[in-house]
Amino acid sequence: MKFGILINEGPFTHQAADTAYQFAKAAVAAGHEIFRVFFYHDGVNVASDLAVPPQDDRNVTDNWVKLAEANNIDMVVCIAAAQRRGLLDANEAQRQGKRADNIAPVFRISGLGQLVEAGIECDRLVTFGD
Amino acid sequence: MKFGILINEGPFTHQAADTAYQFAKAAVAAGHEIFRVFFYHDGVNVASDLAVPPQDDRNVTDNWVKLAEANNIDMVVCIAAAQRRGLLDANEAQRQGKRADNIAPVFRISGLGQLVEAGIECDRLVTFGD
Amino acid sequence: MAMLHTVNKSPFERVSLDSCISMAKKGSSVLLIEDGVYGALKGTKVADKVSKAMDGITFYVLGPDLAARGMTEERIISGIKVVDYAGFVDLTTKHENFQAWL
Amino acid sequence: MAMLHTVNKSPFERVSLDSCISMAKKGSSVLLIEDGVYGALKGTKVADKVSKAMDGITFYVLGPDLAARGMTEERIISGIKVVDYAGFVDLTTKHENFQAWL
Amino acid sequence: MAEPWEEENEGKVKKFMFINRKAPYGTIYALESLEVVLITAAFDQDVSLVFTDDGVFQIKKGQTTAGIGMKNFSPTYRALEGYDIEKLYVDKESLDARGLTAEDLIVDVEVMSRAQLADLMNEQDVVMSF
Amino acid sequence: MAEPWEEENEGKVKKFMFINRKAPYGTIYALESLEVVLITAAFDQDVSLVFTDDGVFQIKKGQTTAGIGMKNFSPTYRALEGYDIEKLYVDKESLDARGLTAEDLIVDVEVMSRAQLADLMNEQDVVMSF
Repeated sequence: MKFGILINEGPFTHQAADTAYQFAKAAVAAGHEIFRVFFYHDGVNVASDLAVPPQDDRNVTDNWVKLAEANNIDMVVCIAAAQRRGLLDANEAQRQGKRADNIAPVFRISGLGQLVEAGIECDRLVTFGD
Repeated sequence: MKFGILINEGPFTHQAADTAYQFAKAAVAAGHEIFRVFFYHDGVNVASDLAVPPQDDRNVTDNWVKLAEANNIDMVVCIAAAQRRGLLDANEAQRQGKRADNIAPVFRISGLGQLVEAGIECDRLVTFGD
Repeated sequence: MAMLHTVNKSPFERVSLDSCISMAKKGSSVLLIEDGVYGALKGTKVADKVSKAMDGITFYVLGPDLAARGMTEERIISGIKVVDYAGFVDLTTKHENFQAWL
Repeated sequence: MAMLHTVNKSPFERVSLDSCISMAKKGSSVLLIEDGVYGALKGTKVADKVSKAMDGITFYVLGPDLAARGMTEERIISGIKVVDYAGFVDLTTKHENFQAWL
Repeated sequence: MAEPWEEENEGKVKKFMFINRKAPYGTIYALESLEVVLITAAFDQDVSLVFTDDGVFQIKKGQTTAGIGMKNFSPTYRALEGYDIEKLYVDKESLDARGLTAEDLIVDVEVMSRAQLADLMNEQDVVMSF
Repeated sequence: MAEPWEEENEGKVKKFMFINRKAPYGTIYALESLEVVLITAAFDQDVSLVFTDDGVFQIKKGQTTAGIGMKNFSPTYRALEGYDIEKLYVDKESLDARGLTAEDLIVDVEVMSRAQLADLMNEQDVVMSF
């Protein structure tokens, strides 16, 4: 089956990104396809590659990066939500005249249309949030 | 009177940082002293200088930066909460081997002791959160 | 010693207002802010609870938050006082300690 | 058409479980995850409500979230099925649509 | 307009329902949900909106946000018709509990019982709730 | 130890109360609150902890977090005594509503009525609740 996953909360503060990760891992293990993971609201914060979590805790972003790379998952960060919250890729940083960017390479920034498309193309869209 | 302010949520997602700002502005206008604003939990995200909010909306970080500069307010971001969430100043970025930093200059990164100190030194510690 | 409590969550959605009321002593004050202002409306299913609590606790509501949510003063339970941000600051100075029911 | 609902909030703190139950049709399923797993406990003040809803709705609870919160299966209302993440995935495939009561 | 996505997904029309359960301004969910609704309509999908629980407050008349320094986004609900979004349903039980009537609302809606809303929800392909 | 803050604040001892009202793991508040508690004790302040509402779940015995991939921080509550934090109060009403008794808890606590807790709260200089 083809899944879309929507993540609405940032790492650590809420369990949403962790539960979604465990769900995605189990879906892949069961032979399902993850068509796309869409990061919305504070979920865009998962894409930051500047986080340094305590050594004895999980690294939410790294977990996602590894799962996405191993399974070629399309990881999309909502541009409007990301701009509000200070998440930028190199292109965006340049376009906005900002001095730095902070999105890990596996994530790509795009519009909400990507979420709607996931809703259209997937058999199920599963939401994780607060 | 001497106030300490604790902000526990990030910009836009929750109203906390907005209400705290209006409170601080009113307190200053009434002649009170803001001894320190402490940013904890997702509140650390207020310190990001990479945000680009929509033109027709307020800029939460800019509001705080201007108020702090005009009134010489001590703005402290919790280091542990910031590391988890990918908020770093230049020193931290270098120390952690990260390629960028994203904290606006008026904020300084420090430990939770600064919050406790605010509790000890201030007449009132006022909390805004989710 | 009179304490100031703030509640910023809707009483239709969460238990914060209940918990606040049950632990606020007589003589203390409760200020409703942000989504907590809905607790000040009359004719709702929580209005009776608030009215009862007003026997002993003084209730305030933040005007700018009410206005943002399209609520005018005539919809507010009689006896609840509307304050602005300056009034919020005053309340914190006039009470001896503070607790936010997040 | 059978729908899968998830509830991730504590029923002692928020109204999500109530809203979910009141809008879940007979034949649908509710999966309790994250802080929502507390709704599966027996002997609580919400247990009766859940038991009653089980006449028509099938309830599941996410085992890893239960264990994290120190709850063993013998504390769960009889008839609520414990699933792991693979079971969560299965449930989404076996129901025709999905709603998360955030 | 011949946007690329319209070519790709041509002919695929799914039933999208958006369930609005949160009050405006205290958190951003109402605003960011509205953005998804507009994009979904731009993809020519079958869109319906439900306002239940505190979501009914989103469409309360007379919102005046100058005092809190935030943008009043409630006029956008009135613009939905222009995007051919005409299926707006409100939960009667939620209105009653909050002392509201259809007169208090900024847009024309159909007031329904929870049983009726449950029937509608069950017919959807994609249900989103923020 | 002669840390700088100890010099500065010497002699100032305030009554700090931490009110824990949220369940663990679903959100980070319980964990990050505990960090503030430990630092406050390190500043030799008079610390008390109240567990009420879903906060009573923070000290439930037998937490096993391997399955959710998160760190089990509940052993820290047992370490509080080592930091001279011995005033732990639990709300009886909250325990009862959740089908819990003092036997279920990982630490020794004093079970109190809400009226008793209200009295204690009123005596504090600083009250924090996350």
